[in-house]
This record gives sequence, structure tokens and C-alpha cells, in this order.
Amino acid sequence: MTAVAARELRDGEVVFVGIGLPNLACNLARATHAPGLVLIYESGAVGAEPARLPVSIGDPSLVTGSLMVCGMADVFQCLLQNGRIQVGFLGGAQIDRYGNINTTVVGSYAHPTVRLPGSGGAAEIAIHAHRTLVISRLSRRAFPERVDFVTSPGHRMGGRTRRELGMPGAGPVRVVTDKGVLDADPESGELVLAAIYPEVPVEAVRDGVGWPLRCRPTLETVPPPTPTELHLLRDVLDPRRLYLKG
Amino acid sequence: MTAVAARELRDGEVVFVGIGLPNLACNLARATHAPGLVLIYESGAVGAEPARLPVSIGDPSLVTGSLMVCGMADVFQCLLQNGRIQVGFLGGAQIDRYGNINTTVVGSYAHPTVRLPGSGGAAEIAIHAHRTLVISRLSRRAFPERVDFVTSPGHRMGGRTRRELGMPGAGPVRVVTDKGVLDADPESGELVLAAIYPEVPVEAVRDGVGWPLRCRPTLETVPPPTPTELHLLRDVLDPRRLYLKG
Amino acid sequence: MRDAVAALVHDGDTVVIEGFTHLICFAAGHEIIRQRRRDLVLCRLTPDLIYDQMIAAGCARKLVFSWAGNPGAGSLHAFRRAVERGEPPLELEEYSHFGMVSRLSAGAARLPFWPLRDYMGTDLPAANPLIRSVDCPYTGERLATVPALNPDVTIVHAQRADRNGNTQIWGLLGVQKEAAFASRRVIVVVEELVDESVIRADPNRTLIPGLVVDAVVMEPWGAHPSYAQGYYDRDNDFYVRWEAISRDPVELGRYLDRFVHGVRDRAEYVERCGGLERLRADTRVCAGVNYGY
Amino acid sequence: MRDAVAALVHDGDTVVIEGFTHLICFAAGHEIIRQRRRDLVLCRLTPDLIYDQMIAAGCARKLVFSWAGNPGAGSLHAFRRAVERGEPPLELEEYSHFGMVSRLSAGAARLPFWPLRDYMGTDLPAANPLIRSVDCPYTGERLATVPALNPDVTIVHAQRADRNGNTQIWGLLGVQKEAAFASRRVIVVVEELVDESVIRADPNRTLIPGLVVDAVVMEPWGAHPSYAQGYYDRDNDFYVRWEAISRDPVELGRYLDRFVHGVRDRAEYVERCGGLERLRADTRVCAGVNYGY
Repeated sequence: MTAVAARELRDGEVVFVGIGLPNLACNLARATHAPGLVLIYESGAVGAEPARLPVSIGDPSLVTGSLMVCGMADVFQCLLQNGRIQVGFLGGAQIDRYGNINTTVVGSYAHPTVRLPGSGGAAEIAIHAHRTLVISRLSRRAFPERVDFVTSPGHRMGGRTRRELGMPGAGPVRVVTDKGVLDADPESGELVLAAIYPEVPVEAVRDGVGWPLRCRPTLETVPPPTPTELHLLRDVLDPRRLYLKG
Repeated sequence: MTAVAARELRDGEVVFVGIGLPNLACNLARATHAPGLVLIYESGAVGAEPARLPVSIGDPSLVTGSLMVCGMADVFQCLLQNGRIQVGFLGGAQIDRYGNINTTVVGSYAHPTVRLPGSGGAAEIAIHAHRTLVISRLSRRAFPERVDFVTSPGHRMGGRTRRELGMPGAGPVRVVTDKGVLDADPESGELVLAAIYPEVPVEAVRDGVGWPLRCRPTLETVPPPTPTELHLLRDVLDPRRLYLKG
Repeated sequence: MRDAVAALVHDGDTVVIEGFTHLICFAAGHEIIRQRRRDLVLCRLTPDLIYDQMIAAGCARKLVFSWAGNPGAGSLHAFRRAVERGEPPLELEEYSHFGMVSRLSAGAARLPFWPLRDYMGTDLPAANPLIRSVDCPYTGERLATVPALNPDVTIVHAQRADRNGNTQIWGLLGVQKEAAFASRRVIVVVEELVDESVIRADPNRTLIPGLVVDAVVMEPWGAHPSYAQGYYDRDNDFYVRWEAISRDPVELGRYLDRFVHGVRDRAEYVERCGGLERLRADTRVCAGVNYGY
Repeated sequence: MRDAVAALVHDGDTVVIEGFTHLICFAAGHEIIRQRRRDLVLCRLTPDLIYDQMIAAGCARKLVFSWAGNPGAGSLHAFRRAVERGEPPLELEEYSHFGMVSRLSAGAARLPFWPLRDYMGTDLPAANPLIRSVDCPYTGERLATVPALNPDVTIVHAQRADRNGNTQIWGLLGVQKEAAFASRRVIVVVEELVDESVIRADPNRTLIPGLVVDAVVMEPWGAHPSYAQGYYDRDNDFYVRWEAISRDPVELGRYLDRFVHGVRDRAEYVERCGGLERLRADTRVCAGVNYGY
């Protein structure tokens, strides 16, 4: 999953990095096909080259040896709202049919059954980044037909499109899961199955989402992680298995 | 005139310093009764201790050894608009009956006979500083009944008061000239004669303004510069007579 | 610290203890808990462990925030118990990071609101009626707005300051500057109290001028388990341990008794932690620049 | 410099050469004059000698500004001749410093406007219809607004940058950061081109990231007669001499022929000035800080 996400990044792109798997994916990309990737953290570190795997988005290793450290007002106004961020990474407890993401509450806002952390920078990243990539393990709980709360907007909110709502970015164009890759349909904005992992039956992916999942006419097969990718992930980037499970 | 202006400053006050005589007055005050005066320049130097008399408001000597240097957005938003500036110094080509100041044009704005530099930071200083002090040589040309253009607002503009217009600061409470000191009348906002220099007849001051100048019931006499003040001004602060004339 | 909190932090105050991961002043939070302040409106982008502890200790009436988790380790369970079960009841006012940053920017500029291009298509404005909009007088475009945040008191942790509060910070800056300028009262807590000449030697490094600071407190290790770049590392192990501690109210109570109520001051806290030398920063000193002319 | 200006500055462009007294890039201004750019909209808080020269050279169609004088020395006579007598005609768009700073802040944030508490009781809004107002959605208070300024090209002078344009500035910062972020194209001109490792050693010193920079030019003494803190002092004598030079159009023409059109590049300019060693800065190097953890 992480290796697949890493391949989505092009050399030289400016990426707004979240913590956890996105951070792993970005550092894997830098170590392989995208050495010129510019990592920006919402904490204010620009062009970070962390000497250790940062546990938090504000880890001191993101500062030491970075190209620039600026205040958060500059991060959100002069970098994100200014349109300088090409790729944003998002995850979430719930992702729905149209790529809307919920990281706020399970249940009602006033009386939630589970209170999640909230937006952080996710709402504005989903609105401003030129495109966003979502990484999430597949499950019916995580992929409902509609999210309980829209924290980060996808492609269709209450029937209205991003353009109608005046959002600069293209939104969540691709969702990388552990069973397959979903793409947003350019017309409807609905998430459709675009590629599957080797030996994974389409049904397994269908069972993992809460709506009748459509498939691209021609389904691609995701090439498995190369030995290099596996070595970098397991032995170099996350030897202590902070983020890699199993 | 400079010595009289210096006496208007209280120890510990935060002063927005203009170039020229105001700068001299502030440094004289620091060298005499107000060592704790905090000098702030619109160029971004806070707590400056210039080792030489700065020729410009952006002189490098204002930076070296200062307490803080910040960008100009911070100067105007976080210091001036924030209400941290207690005293502002202003000068001008024209000062009128109500303390309005013109540093923009002589004649009409569209077709000026003389084009002056413009506002710079003067408009916002006159609006936000807790109080402003004006230093200017007295003459009918410099003190008309009404200015050709209001660059920095005084106490009454088109019949409306500062409070009616929502200005935070008290405005030009005192005008120090080379013949006498004018105060703004608390009621009417009109500039009235409050003190005269020794051996200066009231008529000499009246002749220097373009409106029927009223006098305070009891006119004070301005104590002449002390030998210490003269020594500091002529031998220490401005030995090359950059700003002191004659 | 005792005197500063006693004099400047009152029951019912709107309090900001800022610092984004970096320079979070736990020393001040613990002192506020020890002095049993009540009905506080706690504001922070990331409540973090410090506000989780203050909520558990019963200091908070309301929380104003944008991301309430334990970064990389799990949940803030005292916060979750309050919100999910009302134990204790806690009022929420929720924004995104950009919204919270903008609220403090407006406060620092003493403007009543701040415009931003945000929130379209999200449910946040429905959850928080203080997220509004304004029409641009030039383009007619509708922009989101947030109201200014002007706290009664802000506590800023920093690497160093002089006795007048001229404060220098490096590494992650978060919103420390905006919070200080937005606040009615400001307490600066530093790792090192330095001579004014140290500040004047590098004025571009100064983030907060003394003229907005009401009290300066020197408190080495005052940010632990958060960190201070160039002084000590973040105590990531403790952040991970907090998941288990905060999950169990009894455990959490024991923690507060032992490490907050049970100590007189920061020095005793550090002692009770068995010392923190293991977190001491290594040396990566940069070169200076020339201020000559 | 020749290539950067040829590629990135076009006739009719809206151009910002910023720097408040400090770091004004005369080298770029002179190159623009040499390449005979026309119909430029020149924007600066303080037009200073650089725009007085560009106006005299016929580069400017319009001036956007807030204070047009020769600091501490007198007038900008080419500017005055244009405004008072239309020689040559020059369109004006005038603000106060706070207004110009706010226009660039809005531009840098890609907002269409910026709110400020200013201009009440002044004649400036009557002179400039782009100064408007907006009502606060919380307090109802009416605030002044200025429109965003997003130049086609901004030229920033700085002490040092790496080859990718990661730029470090100390001393007076003016609005260099806002101007760079607000601009469609950015040229950074530096006293020293340094290795990326120099920048990475002190990331808090970086004001402009390379990702917004289109070209980096190394031009020692490029700011003269303005100055570069730590490199050379302001040439105050020349600023005083400009009063006499600019007062007489013939004199001014001679100056441009000799020091702008008459030289191939900055090196020749410095030579023709008889060298500038007299302005070389003395040494006042500050101590570094620790970025370890």
C-alpha cells in the first residue's frame, strides 16, 4: 500500500506530508524515483530531510537540516492558500462514495459515539492542494455510502460539485487501499475501482465498500512492491515498525 | 524646538520615531530624562540604539544592536494597529486649525502645484498612536486655516470628530513650533496657543498661523534649552548639523 | 512560575498555551492545575497531553481547538470521556488549523475577523456558527471568516529571553508570535534567561518583543514531554505511554497526584521523572551572520 | 542579470523591486533601463532613486506607491516633473505604507483583498477609489480594504541564496517575503551564492523558499547606493548628490548615459564608481544557535 502510494508522486513535486504512512510513502519516493520531492509539513518545515522517521508532524528532525522553517500562518496563507502545494495526503476514519472524508465524529456531532481528532489541516488541504491522495485500509466501516460528517470535501457534497463550490484543487483523485486502487470518475466524481492487487478478486474489494462499486472497463493490476522498495521500507525507513503493520 | 519636543516624552514610553528632528528629540530624551524610551521605526527596528545619527528611517545603525527586527506587516498590524504605540511624531508641509496634516499635495490632487512625498506611515500613525506630537516651524504657509489635502487626520474633518470616525488614538494633542507651543482644545479640537518662548510676543505667533489663534487663559513660558540639552544636541547627537539649523 | 500564574491566570479566563508539538509549556499547565484554576476556556490548535491533563483535573469549562489527538500515539481519552460521556461536561468550539491560525492572526492585528478561502463543502460551519462569510468588495467572491481570538492570558515557552521579555525562538514557530500579540496578558517561560546583549546581538531572531510581555519565568525542562530545539528532544515514549494512562481515569488520577499535585515545582517534577538527561539535545550549532555596516 | 531580465521582465508588466531602504536592487533597475523596457507599472512603498531613474528613463507608465521622497535628502525630481508637469506623463495609484503592505499581504495569501483599520478622516480614499470598505460579519464595524497586489514579476535583493533560490535575509526585512509570494515570477539577486548546506544549517533564517523563485542572480554590490547589512553601508553621500542630479533633466540624462547605458554590467558600474570599498561593512558577527535534538 505504502509502495503503491509512493509511486503516485512525481519527482520535483511539492508535497504536504501527513504523519504515518504518507510520511513513509514520501520518504520512499525520495529514496527511489523522486529524489527532488519537496516535503512540506504543516508544522512549518519546508524541504525537510528527517534523519530519523518522525513520530509526529512536529518532530525536531524535520527542522534540523531543512531548507526553511516558517510560522504556521505562512504555511496556510502563503503556501497552501497561495496554491503552491501540488499533492496533499489524507487519511480518515470514513471515506464515502464521492471521496468525502470524515475525521471528526462517528454518529452525530452533538452526541458522537466516537469523537475523532477533527480536521487539523485536512479541510484546507482537501480544498487547496492541486490533487490529494488518500491512503486507507479497505473495510465497510471505513468506506460507507455517506460519511457521518464531512471534514474534508470530496467531489460531490449535497449534490454540488467542487467547481460549483469554488474549490481551487482537484480533490481526492485517487484512493490507495490494501486491496485495490480507487479513482474518482472525472464525470460523476464517484470512486470507482481502477486497479487491483495480484491475487485479489474484485469481489473482495466490492465487499469492502458500502456502495455498489463500479469498475473501470479495463482493470489494471498493481505491480507488487519491488525488493528494493521492501528493503527500504522495512530495513531503512521503518525498521522499528512504527507504521508498517505485519 | 527639538529640546522642547524631547521634554514631551516620558520615560518608558513606546515611540514611533520619524526621521529628522523627531529622531533627534527622541535620542535627546533617552540621553536625559527618559533612558527607558523604546524607539520603534516603521522600517521594523524595535528598541533601536543607533550608534550614529541615522540619515534615513532605514539606516543600518537602527538594526545593529536593536532588540528586534520584524517585517513591516508586523510593524503596522501587530504594533501600530494593535495599539502598542504610545507616541507618534509627525511633521508636515501644512497643519491646519484642527491639526489636520497635509504631506501629499499643494493645490489640487489631480493638478498639484507642488507634489509632496505622500503619507508613508503618517495616516495610520495619526489614527492609531495613543497621542501624536507635531514639530514644525511656524509660518502662515505652513499653518493655513484648512489644508489642501488631509493626509493625516487631526481633530475635526468635515465637521466630524475622531470619535465619530472611530479612531483609536487621541491624535495631535500638541504642536511644537519654533515660536510657541499649540495644544488641541479638548472640547473643540482647535489648536490654541498654550505656551510661548521667552521674548516671543504673542503677536509673533498669531502672525504665523492662518486663522484667528485663541490663547489659553494662562500662557506658560517655555523654559529655554539647558546647557546640557544644547551640548548633547550640538556636540553629541548632531555634530555635523544634519538636522539642526543654525 | 507560582507567582506568575497566581498573578496573571484567573478562574474563568480564556487561556492559550501554544506551541505546535514544539515548546508546549507543560510547566505552566501543571502549575495552573496545582493552583486549582476553574472554568477556564482553553484554546490551542492541538489540545495535546497538556489540555488532556487540565481537562481531567477539572480546570476547563470549554475547549477551542482544531485537532484533538495524541500525535502518532492514539487518543486524548480525558477529552474523549468529556465529549462522549460528559465526564466532566465540556463545551466545544471547533475549527480547522487554518481557522485557528487565522483567529490568532486577527487577534494579533486587533482586527475583529480574518478572511480565508476555506470550509466550502464541509460540515464545519454547520457545527460552529462562528464560521461565517464576507463578500469581497472588489471581486464579489464570498470568503469564509473566523472571529478574532484575543485571550485573557497566553503562555509562550521559548528557548531564551532577557529579563524584559524580549524573546528568541528557533525551530518550529507554530503560532507563538500571533498568540502573544493577540493576548491581554503574556507570560514567557524560557529555558535560559540571557543578558539583553545576547538578544541585541541577533535582533532578527527575536519573535516577541518585551513590550507585550507581562512576566518572564525561567524554567529549564519546562516543556517536557514536549521539546525545545537545541535543548532537549521530545519524550516520544511518554506520549506513547499516555495512551494507557489517560485511558483509565484512575491511572490518570494517580499520574496527576504523583507528577503534578505531588510536586512543589518543576525541579521536583524533573527529579521525580528520574532526571531527563537522556533527552538532552546533541550539538548542531549554526554559523552566525554579520550585522556590521 | 541580462538573461534573467530579458526572460522574465516584459513591456507592460507590473513590476515590484522592493526593499525598504535596505536591499533595493539597483542592479536590476539599471538592467531594465538598459534593455529599454516600456509601459511598466512600477510598484514600491518608496519609489526611491531607483524608480526616479526608471521614470526618467521612460520605462514607467504608472506608479503605485505610498511615499515618494529622497529620504533625508529632498525630492525625487523626475517623479515630480512627471506629476507636476507631465514630463513624461505618469499615472498614479497612491496608498499609505500600511495600505501597500496590506496589498502585498493579500497578494501573498492569494486573497482578493485585505482589511485594515485606516483612512477614516483622510482624503486618500477620495484620491484613490480602490480604497474601499467591508463590514465585519461579527461586530458590524466598517473596516477599510485594499485590493491584493499580484505583480507579474518581483525582484528581491538578498544577502545570500542557494542555486535553487532558497533565500536568507537579515537586517530590515521590509515586505520582501510578501512581494515574492504575491508575484507570478520572482528574480532573487544576491550578494553571495552559497551551497545548499549553508541554508540548511540555519533554516529559520530563510525568508523565501526556492519553490517560488524563477531565477537566481549573483550580483555583488547589486544594491548600491542602497545597502546590504553585513556587506556594505548605504551610500548616503550619493543620495544627497541625487538631489542636484535629478533636479536638472540634463544632468540626470548624463548620469544615466554614464552609469547605466554606458556600462555593460554591474562590475563595470562598480568600476565607474571608482570602486566601493569605502562602503564595505565592518564585522559584527552574531553567535549561532543550536539546532540539535
